[in-house]
Amino acid sequence: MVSIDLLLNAVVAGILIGGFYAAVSLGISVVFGLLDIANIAHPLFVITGSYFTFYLNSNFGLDPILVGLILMPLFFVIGNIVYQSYYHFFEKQGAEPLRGLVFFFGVLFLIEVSIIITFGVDYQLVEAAYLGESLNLGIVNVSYRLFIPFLVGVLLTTGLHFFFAKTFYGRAIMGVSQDSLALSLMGADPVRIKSVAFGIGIATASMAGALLVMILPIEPALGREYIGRVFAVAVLGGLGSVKGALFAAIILGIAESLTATYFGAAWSSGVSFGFLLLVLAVRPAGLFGR
Amino acid sequence: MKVLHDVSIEMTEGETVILLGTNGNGKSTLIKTIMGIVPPNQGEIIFESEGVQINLVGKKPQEIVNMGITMVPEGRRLFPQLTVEENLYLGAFRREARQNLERNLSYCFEVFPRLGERRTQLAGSMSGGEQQMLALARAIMSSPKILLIDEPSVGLAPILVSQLMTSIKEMKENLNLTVLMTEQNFSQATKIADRGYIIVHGKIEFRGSNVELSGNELVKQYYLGT
Amino acid sequence: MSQPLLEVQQVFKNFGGFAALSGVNIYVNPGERLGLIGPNGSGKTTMINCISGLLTPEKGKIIFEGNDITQMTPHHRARAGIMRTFQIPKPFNSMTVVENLCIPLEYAAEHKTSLSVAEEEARKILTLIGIEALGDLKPTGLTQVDMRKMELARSLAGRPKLLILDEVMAGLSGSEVDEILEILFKLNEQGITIIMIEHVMRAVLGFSKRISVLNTGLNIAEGTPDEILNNPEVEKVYLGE
Amino acid sequence: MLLFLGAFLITQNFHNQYYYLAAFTVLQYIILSQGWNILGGYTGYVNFGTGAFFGVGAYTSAMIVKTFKIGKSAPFLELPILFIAGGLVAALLGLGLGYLTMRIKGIYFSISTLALAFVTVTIILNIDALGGATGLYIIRPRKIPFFTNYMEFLFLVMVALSIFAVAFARYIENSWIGRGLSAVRDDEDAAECTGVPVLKLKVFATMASSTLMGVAGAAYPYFVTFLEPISTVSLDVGVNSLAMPLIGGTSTWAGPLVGAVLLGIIQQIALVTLSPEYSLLVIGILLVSFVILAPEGIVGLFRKFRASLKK
Repeated sequence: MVSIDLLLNAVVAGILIGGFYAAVSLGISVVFGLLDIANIAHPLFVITGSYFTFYLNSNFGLDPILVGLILMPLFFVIGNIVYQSYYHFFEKQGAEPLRGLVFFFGVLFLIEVSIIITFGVDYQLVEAAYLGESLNLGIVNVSYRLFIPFLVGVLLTTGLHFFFAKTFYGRAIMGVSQDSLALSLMGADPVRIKSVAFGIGIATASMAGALLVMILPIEPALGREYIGRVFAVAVLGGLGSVKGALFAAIILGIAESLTATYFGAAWSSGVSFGFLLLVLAVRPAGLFGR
Repeated sequence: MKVLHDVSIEMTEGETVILLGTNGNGKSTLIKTIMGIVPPNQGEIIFESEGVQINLVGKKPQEIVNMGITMVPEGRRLFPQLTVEENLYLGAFRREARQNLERNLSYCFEVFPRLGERRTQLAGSMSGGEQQMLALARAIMSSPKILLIDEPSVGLAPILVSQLMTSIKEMKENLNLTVLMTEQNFSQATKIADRGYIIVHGKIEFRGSNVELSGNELVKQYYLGT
Repeated sequence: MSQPLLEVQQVFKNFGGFAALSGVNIYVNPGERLGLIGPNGSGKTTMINCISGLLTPEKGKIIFEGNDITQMTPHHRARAGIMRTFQIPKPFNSMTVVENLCIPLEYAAEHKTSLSVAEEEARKILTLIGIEALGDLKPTGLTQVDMRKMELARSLAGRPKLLILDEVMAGLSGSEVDEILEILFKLNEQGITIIMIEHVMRAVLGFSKRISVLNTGLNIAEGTPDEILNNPEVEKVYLGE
Repeated sequence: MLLFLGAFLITQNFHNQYYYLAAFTVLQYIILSQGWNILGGYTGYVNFGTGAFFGVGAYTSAMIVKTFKIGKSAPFLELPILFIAGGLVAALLGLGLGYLTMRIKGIYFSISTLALAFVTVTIILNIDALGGATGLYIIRPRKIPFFTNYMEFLFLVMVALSIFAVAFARYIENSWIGRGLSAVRDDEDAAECTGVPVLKLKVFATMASSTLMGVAGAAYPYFVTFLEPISTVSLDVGVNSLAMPLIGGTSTWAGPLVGAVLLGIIQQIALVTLSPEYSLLVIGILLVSFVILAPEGIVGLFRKFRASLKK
């Protein structure tokens, strides 16, 4: 017997979680979708954001969202540095993209281990007055713990969407991987454009990290689960489309939430990887294969 | 590989110059060298603007574009996943062009009304002729002084080529451009050119005025190798 | 007249909405030298990809030595004796030039010899093409001309009955074109049938016995080089009107 | 053969258990690295999901141990049966991977192997018969004829398997198969057009690669005596099996061997003197440095060094 209450709550929770997934995946949509750089370590940048947030929150009592915002410029700079070295060591040399992927795979482990060494493997959580409260809408109960990340995720997505659609830099970022030579013929420096885009991608990770640690306790290995989510969202959403990513993230959120409700939480973390595997395996060859 | 051997060409303001020759003879390489896409082993490329001479060798394409030299590349090289409008806006990326954006945009839609109708269509989904129009319009959006056009007629039906040439001529006159164009289609190109060069195996084999180039025997001799 | 070595019958190939080939017919007789010309985008390379099997046409048949090979995989066609070069050379970059040649020798030429025999054969072919000195180099170090010669040598190593050359002359100087033409004539005398796709008119006109002209995915003319030169249709396509 | 005899003599005279445990891990990674390299190095399909094949092999073997209890009646027959079964099941999974190579390559292929590993973890976590999240205990036989204890016997078998894995990789590399795989890695279209049956070779490479991984996995339950999906199937095995060949050098069989021995030993030292985190840190740092500075690996560095000596 399917209870409407249960179903409705699961769907709402899924939508809320989806908004948050969008925030986590934005960086991959930009970096992988628009720049063709498979930054598999992106979830670990998110987790790094979470730990920064946890540290500043527990030591100085700063609001997590505020921390996320403050950290964005720092993460932007980090992203710039990471891209510049990636460009220098790989793109400029004409190295195969696969080598870049292995590089980021190594970076993933480096970040994860560094976090373990610094913070240990215990679960950590942030505190803020509003996190325990919730909004009661009749049969559906919306906790702020989920609602605020959803809202921020949607705002972040919308903001980026307009940035890409309406600014010269945004358009240049959209064009750069489609044809970087053509972009230089428009008078834009492709390396600089990519550097900015990568910076933006990593900057979203600090906010996503802050949101993550608001939603649930974090531990270093949590990042691995998100690899599937971010790539599933980026690929399902149509690579490079920010709007599509939000849509895909919400679908994934709902699918996971329904799976957790009806089959048990242990299955839900496999949903995104299953999605991803399925999409990659059955899609027509050459659609976005390189 | 030596693609170009000791090639010298020059053009003065307001001229339309064509580079002729079949594929693989070095025409495109010459244009790419001017744009900074391919570095020359030897030689100079001098651009004179307001009495100042600048050597373009060693400059990156984006720097050259910012001096007011724009190229319409072979194969159009549009941003296929962006709309017509987004492609045009990207054309106006350079600072000086941003100020003239509205004016240039309406001019482009005036010359190519088809583009105005298809503003929101993805560039990659348009026909070859429309794509070539967009590539030209996108170059115009950057408010160039010099326009380099590489093989505009490739893959287009003859009637479209003829229309395209007329548009190029019109734009050149309205916007006071200096045009350098490589082209395989002899008769169409000579219709709008002031002067031209024939390149064979990386060497300039013939230079002459529009009238001299139109001699059909010469064409066959250099073109078909008879 | 005996049956043609290769026959392409009414082949259609679309990419998305773009019709690259719309019912093309081509044939080549054993021992013949066929030129295939046409302006850029006329479907020449698509045609070769259909013949070598990298693409499968939507409609039409490809017949080689009397057998329908339309659905055959490329490597079976290579073993059957169809070898090709690529417009943009595709060398095996991790191998030396000799090792590059050993691949078709071992896989296509159907004499499962030992590696040392294959290497010896490879060097013989390199000598024939005139690049025996490059045998132990990696392709990345080769000049454009040598790279094209290597591609030619590699396709010869497959012991082709039919050799398809996709713009091997592009970017070569006049004397280099002559050099390659000389080799090709020699190969043809040895009985290899050759299809040459070329923009360098001097080469294709001088080499071919018969020329077929494509434009926008259609056959527009066929004949001897002289006939093609004087064909108004061809002139229109190439020179514009 | 000599190596194997040597190893046999060691087991007869030397009984410090710790060294056997450490050596087992190194040997296991020799097999995994050679397996990985057949697909990743020779053929150019980078697999992040070694854990899935290793894990499938391990769980197959564990289930056979638990269900059939062959060890009691035929102690010397049990391991070969486990290896064959583990290898076969992993090869089946490899067939699926072979299907993927038909459709996707490069980055997309690698990401899908990662997904494969996680999907495998999820499935095992949710099957109670496989122990689920709590894990599965396997009782290692105490005694086996001719050896002081089972671990020494297991070590000897692993020596034999490693020798086989290296010999197998070396055979492939130096045969027409290996040359065909290189052609596939360099350019699939050119390979097809020069007569190389690309699809067949790719399926062969994925199956050979996953069989070796499965066989390595089949020995694992008796080594750890406790199987748990996250540590068995997850990324740690994957990153090691990829880092070792890449650091050693992927172009030849010596690369994965050198990489596995060197990194295996460094990891064991880091594990004892520092902590498990540091052993992963070492791998991470080495992997990143080698990918950036010496993509040809140690073997490549050695070759360059030798070439510079000649000049």
